[in-house]
Amino acid sequence: MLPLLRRDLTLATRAGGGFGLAVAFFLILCALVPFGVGPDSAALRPIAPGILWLGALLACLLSLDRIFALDHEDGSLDLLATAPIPLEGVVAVKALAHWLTTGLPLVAAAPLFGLLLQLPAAATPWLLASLVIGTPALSMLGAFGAAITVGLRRGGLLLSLLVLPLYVPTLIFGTEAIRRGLEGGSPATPLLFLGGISAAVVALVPFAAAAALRVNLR
Amino acid sequence: MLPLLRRDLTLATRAGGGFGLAVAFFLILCALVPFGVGPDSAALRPIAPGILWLGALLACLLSLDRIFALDHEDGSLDLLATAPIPLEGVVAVKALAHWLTTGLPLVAAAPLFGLLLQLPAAATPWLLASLVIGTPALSMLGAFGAAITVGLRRGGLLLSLLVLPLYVPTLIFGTEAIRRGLEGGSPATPLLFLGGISAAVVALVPFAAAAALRVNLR
Amino acid sequence: MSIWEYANPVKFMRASGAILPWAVAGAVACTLGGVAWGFLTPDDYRQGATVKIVFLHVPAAMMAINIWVMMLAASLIWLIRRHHVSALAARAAAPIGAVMTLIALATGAIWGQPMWGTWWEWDPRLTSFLILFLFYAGYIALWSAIEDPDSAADLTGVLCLVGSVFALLSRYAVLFWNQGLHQGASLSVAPGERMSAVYRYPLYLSMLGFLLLFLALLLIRTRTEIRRRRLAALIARETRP
Amino acid sequence: MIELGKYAGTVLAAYGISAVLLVGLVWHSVAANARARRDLERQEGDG
Amino acid sequence: MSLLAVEDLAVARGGLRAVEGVSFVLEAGRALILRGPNGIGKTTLLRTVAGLQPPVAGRIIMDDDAVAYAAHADGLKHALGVAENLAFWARIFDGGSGDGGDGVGAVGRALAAMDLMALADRPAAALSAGQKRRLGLARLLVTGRPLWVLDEPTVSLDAASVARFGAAIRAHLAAGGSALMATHIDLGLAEARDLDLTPFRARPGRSHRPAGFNEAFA
Amino acid sequence: MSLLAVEDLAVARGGLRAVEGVSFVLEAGRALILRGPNGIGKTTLLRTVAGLQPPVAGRIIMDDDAVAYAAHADGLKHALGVAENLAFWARIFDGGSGDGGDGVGAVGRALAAMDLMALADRPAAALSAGQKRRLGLARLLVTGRPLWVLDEPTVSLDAASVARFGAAIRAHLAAGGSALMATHIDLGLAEARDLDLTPFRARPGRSHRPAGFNEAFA
Ligand code: HEM
Ligand SMILES: Nc1ncnc2c1ncn2[C@@H]1O[C@H](COP(=O)(O)OP(=O)(O)OP(=O)(O)O)[C@@H](O)[C@H]1O
Ligand SMILES: Nc1ncnc2c1ncn2[C@@H]1O[C@H](COP(=O)(O)OP(=O)(O)OP(=O)(O)O)[C@@H](O)[C@H]1O
Ligand SMILES: [Mg+2]
Ligand SMILES: [Mg+2]
Repeated sequence: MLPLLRRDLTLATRAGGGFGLAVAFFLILCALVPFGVGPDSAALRPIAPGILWLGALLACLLSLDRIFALDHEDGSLDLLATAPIPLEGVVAVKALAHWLTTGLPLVAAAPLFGLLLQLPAAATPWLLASLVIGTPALSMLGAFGAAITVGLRRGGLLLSLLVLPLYVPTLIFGTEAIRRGLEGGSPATPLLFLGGISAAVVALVPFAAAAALRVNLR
Repeated sequence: MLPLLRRDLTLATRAGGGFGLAVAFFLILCALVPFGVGPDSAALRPIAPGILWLGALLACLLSLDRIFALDHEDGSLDLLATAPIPLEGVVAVKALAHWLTTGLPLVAAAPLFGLLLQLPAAATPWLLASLVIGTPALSMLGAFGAAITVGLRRGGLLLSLLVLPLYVPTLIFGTEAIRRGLEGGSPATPLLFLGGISAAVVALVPFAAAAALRVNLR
Repeated sequence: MSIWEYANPVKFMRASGAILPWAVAGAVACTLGGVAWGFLTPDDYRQGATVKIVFLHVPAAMMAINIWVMMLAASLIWLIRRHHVSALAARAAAPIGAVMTLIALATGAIWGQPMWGTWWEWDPRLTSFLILFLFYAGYIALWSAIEDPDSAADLTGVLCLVGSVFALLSRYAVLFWNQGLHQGASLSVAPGERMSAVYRYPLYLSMLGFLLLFLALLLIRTRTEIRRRRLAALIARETRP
Repeated sequence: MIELGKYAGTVLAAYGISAVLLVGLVWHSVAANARARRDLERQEGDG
Repeated sequence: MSLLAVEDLAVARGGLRAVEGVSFVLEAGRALILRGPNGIGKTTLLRTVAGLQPPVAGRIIMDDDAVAYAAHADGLKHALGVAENLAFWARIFDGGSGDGGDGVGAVGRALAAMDLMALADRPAAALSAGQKRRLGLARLLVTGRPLWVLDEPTVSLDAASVARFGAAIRAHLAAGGSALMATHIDLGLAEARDLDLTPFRARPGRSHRPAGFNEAFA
Repeated sequence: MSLLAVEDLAVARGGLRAVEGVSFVLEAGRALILRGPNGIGKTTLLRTVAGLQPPVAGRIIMDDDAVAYAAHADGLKHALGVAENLAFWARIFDGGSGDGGDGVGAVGRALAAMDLMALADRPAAALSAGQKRRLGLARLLVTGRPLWVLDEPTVSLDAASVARFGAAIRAHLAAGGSALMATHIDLGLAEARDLDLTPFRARPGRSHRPAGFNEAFA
């Protein structure tokens, strides 16, 4: 399974890969929001946590179709399915690679983007915590959506449609944690829920995704 | 050129097409925003024009890679390039088809989503006007980005990185028109700018996009 | 001999090798000299010691814009006259421009904290710079995403062309969108607003330094690109069956 | 030593970040150039 | 009357010349088969003749809009039916047979020639490899173009289909058309002449004008 | 010792049976070539044997992890080099030759067997059609699996490469392996037996258990 992880990470750093692109996309999104809602920092501050989480979610979304579709098109997925590693493991490793190339850079860059959106400095630890805990669920749920739509060519929009509703709980608890942290409340409860969701998703979704892949390979 | 338009529209209505998906994505996004920024209608109202435009922009973005990438992969683009229609025409028709399947439904559905986001009814005409005038530029610029990245497999994130900065003027004038309309100012100036950008983009960008396509077919 | 002869890689390597030591020496002397001189200037009566930041901020900001213009020129030369070195020079310039933009943004943000009481404000000048940075990022990403050097040169050239138009357009759109906090151009000729000579001359020196620094780095990086291309070309030729 | 007053942190941070970025850029340029030259010389030495 | 004349042609792939000094004349009613080992440059030469990439040196003399190109990718839309796919290309190439521009007659004849009548309403996605190829070849019949440029046309075809393809070629030649093909197998076409590209393999260092970065810097 | 035994197998594609009642036994050191017209169901049968889809009826008896599958899509990553691509698959299949798990020895041998040594560092994107195919076949050699399941393995190969492939097959059979292939051309393999699938074409209405929706409702 390690060679697969290594290959996916190598591919992400090669030409046409996606390493760092997620961060750039996130940056653009943060730059565009004020054009939409106005430059007023009083208007920006309250929506900053939500925008940051939505940005993470969309950056994730735009890279989802790389998880399986490429491997399906060039036949690698057929070969991986006949290789001596369980398909569930393939799913988990690919979701992990996606998180390492998308989620992790986002987490690292998020404080800076918080600055752009006038997020108070006091909220930064909670922003970081909620992203670290929540983004693995985004990657794994995304892998599930990607597995379901792998047979479709360029199913980008459909994939978003399937996956976004699944992201709702993560989004709610994630922003709630930051907001509570900001307002001096206790962010422990939403963070706990977030952690619970992530743990459950990471533990269980690979099986569903592998089943979907098997159907699509048939 | 008409058969090409007809085929692209047919494909959009077939399985795996994209007709209506943009609206659905737009709907989900509008539904997610209150989760992100809080359900307070006082908080929603000022950001509604921006959110609506950003939603249109993202829905557009997610469907861009369908414009040329599918045709490139299955070899249709090679054949179209040797067919008796100019490549600039192909670009224009494909951007038009993209606008008809993504931009137009968004325009039609926008008033409804304005309602969801507490946009005052007085702003609806300006919302519609700005979207009708601005979205063609989004599709055409998107076609340019798609033409540049057509050789890359699943360059979704890179495509966004290239295209989103080009969307800035359109976004600014689009939201500004709505905001001025709302505040009783004169939205004529931003609408005029918007129209100018759209007209120039529709007239000139097909040549740049066709040049990029030729390079990528080489 | 026409100037285009230097677009031949071999000639360019020879000529740039001869210029490089001078450029490096000039860059080091002027940059360090200008910045150090600037650092030793007295405090401004309004801005206090923060005025010292201007000797980094303004040269970086100007170079950020000028480098994009240079990339546009090099891209046009490549697209029209197919001089390979100029395409590589455009590629080599982009990271320098991106770093200059970053320096302008970072020093500006740090300066903004005491002056405006905020790290970041959606002021038109600042916003346009952020957009410029995005254009740099897209350009660099496109170069590194495309495997075939000929296609990459053509496509980034087209992107640079279209991007320049939209960068300019964005600047006006952003001005339309928001009135700003940022200083006007105080190096302008209007006599009343002129920056006092105490600050002006070190600023000139450090601007010259940044220009020479860019030149030296551009030469080095273009030479790097040429060597890389040559290596790739030799490998490609060797392995052609 | 020159007096920076209450803005010492600001000024030093600006100079520090600029120095880091510039030195990083210079180092990257020089290192990449050296590597490219080495690789090329090895290749040309081979054949 | 010669449909295609190639003089001292050099073509490049990946910035390096593949073959150079190729000259031949292709008369109406004749076929030319390019031969040579894998990687010599057959595909590159065919794409150059089809106008998809510029030659590095030499001239290609032929009428505008004379070429119909067919390669590995058949330009089929999976969501469209077999007849629909053909009808689209017939309309793009304007029928060629003058039957009202709708190309229906030509489509029917092409389906019959490639024994696809029984599959006419099948979506292209549900075809086997050989059936797809047959559909790709049927497309040639509806273009109405005199010069067919074919890259490995018989891949995946069974013996009966190869014979059917041979008959189609023969009919095309008899009607005054001509064909330029690359293939590794014996087609049994008496009208065809072979051209082995091996002697034309480009030798490095002999070129005066670089074909691209790789030659400019080598 | 038989590596593969197939008993009364029926396979389905698109919800309809393609072939049924197929039985054969494949001993170590033997090869079986499936023959039959386009669309009879060769690809479907091979995918079923490879475990990518379930059989509709009948049994497939073989060891776990015995199969190496190779089809039209070669499972190559364009951004990786030729040797890198092979090394990845070697590691996934664990070298097979017991040389430290790194598979370097096996990779070198496979490259040599398919005459890819000169191309070892080339990115796979810069290969011609036949070179790609050779790389796809070299992958078989690093899997270390005894049973090769090959779908049209010689497509795009020139005569020398076909001979090289024949030699590789012969060596594999001599080492106690076996091969199940579908092809339309003559491979000149003395060890191989032919199995024509035409008599096994599924007749509608004869089946007791529907293969899918299409049969259940027919
Ligand atoms: C991140 C934010 C900032 C960016 C991107 C930025 C950008 C620029 C640019 C492009 C220039 C050159 C303009 C020209 O000469 O025409 C400039 C000049 C200048 N900036 Fe900033 N700036 C930023 C923040 C600040 C802040 C916070 C201050 C101080 C309060 C400041 C003070 C100045 C001054 C004094 C000049 C010199 C004006 C002149 O003499 O031309 N900047 N800045
Ligand atoms: N994208 C690319 N970049 C660099 N070199 C390439 C690229 N594509 C192909 N080549 C090389 O160009 C040469 C010509 O390739 P081409 O596809 O024309 O060969 P071919 O004669 O069609 O071979 P085949 O019989 O295998 O199809 C080959 O040596 C190949 O390795
Ligand atoms: N996705 C699909 N949906 C429905 N039917 C399909 C689908 N794919 C293939 N078929 C049909 O299933 C049958 C078996 O196809 P298969 O690909 O196994 O044929 P094959 O023997 O490999 O043919 P070839 O020699 O052309 O490769 C064919 O009649 C084909 O039309
Ligand atoms: Mg070829
Ligand atoms: Mg088949």
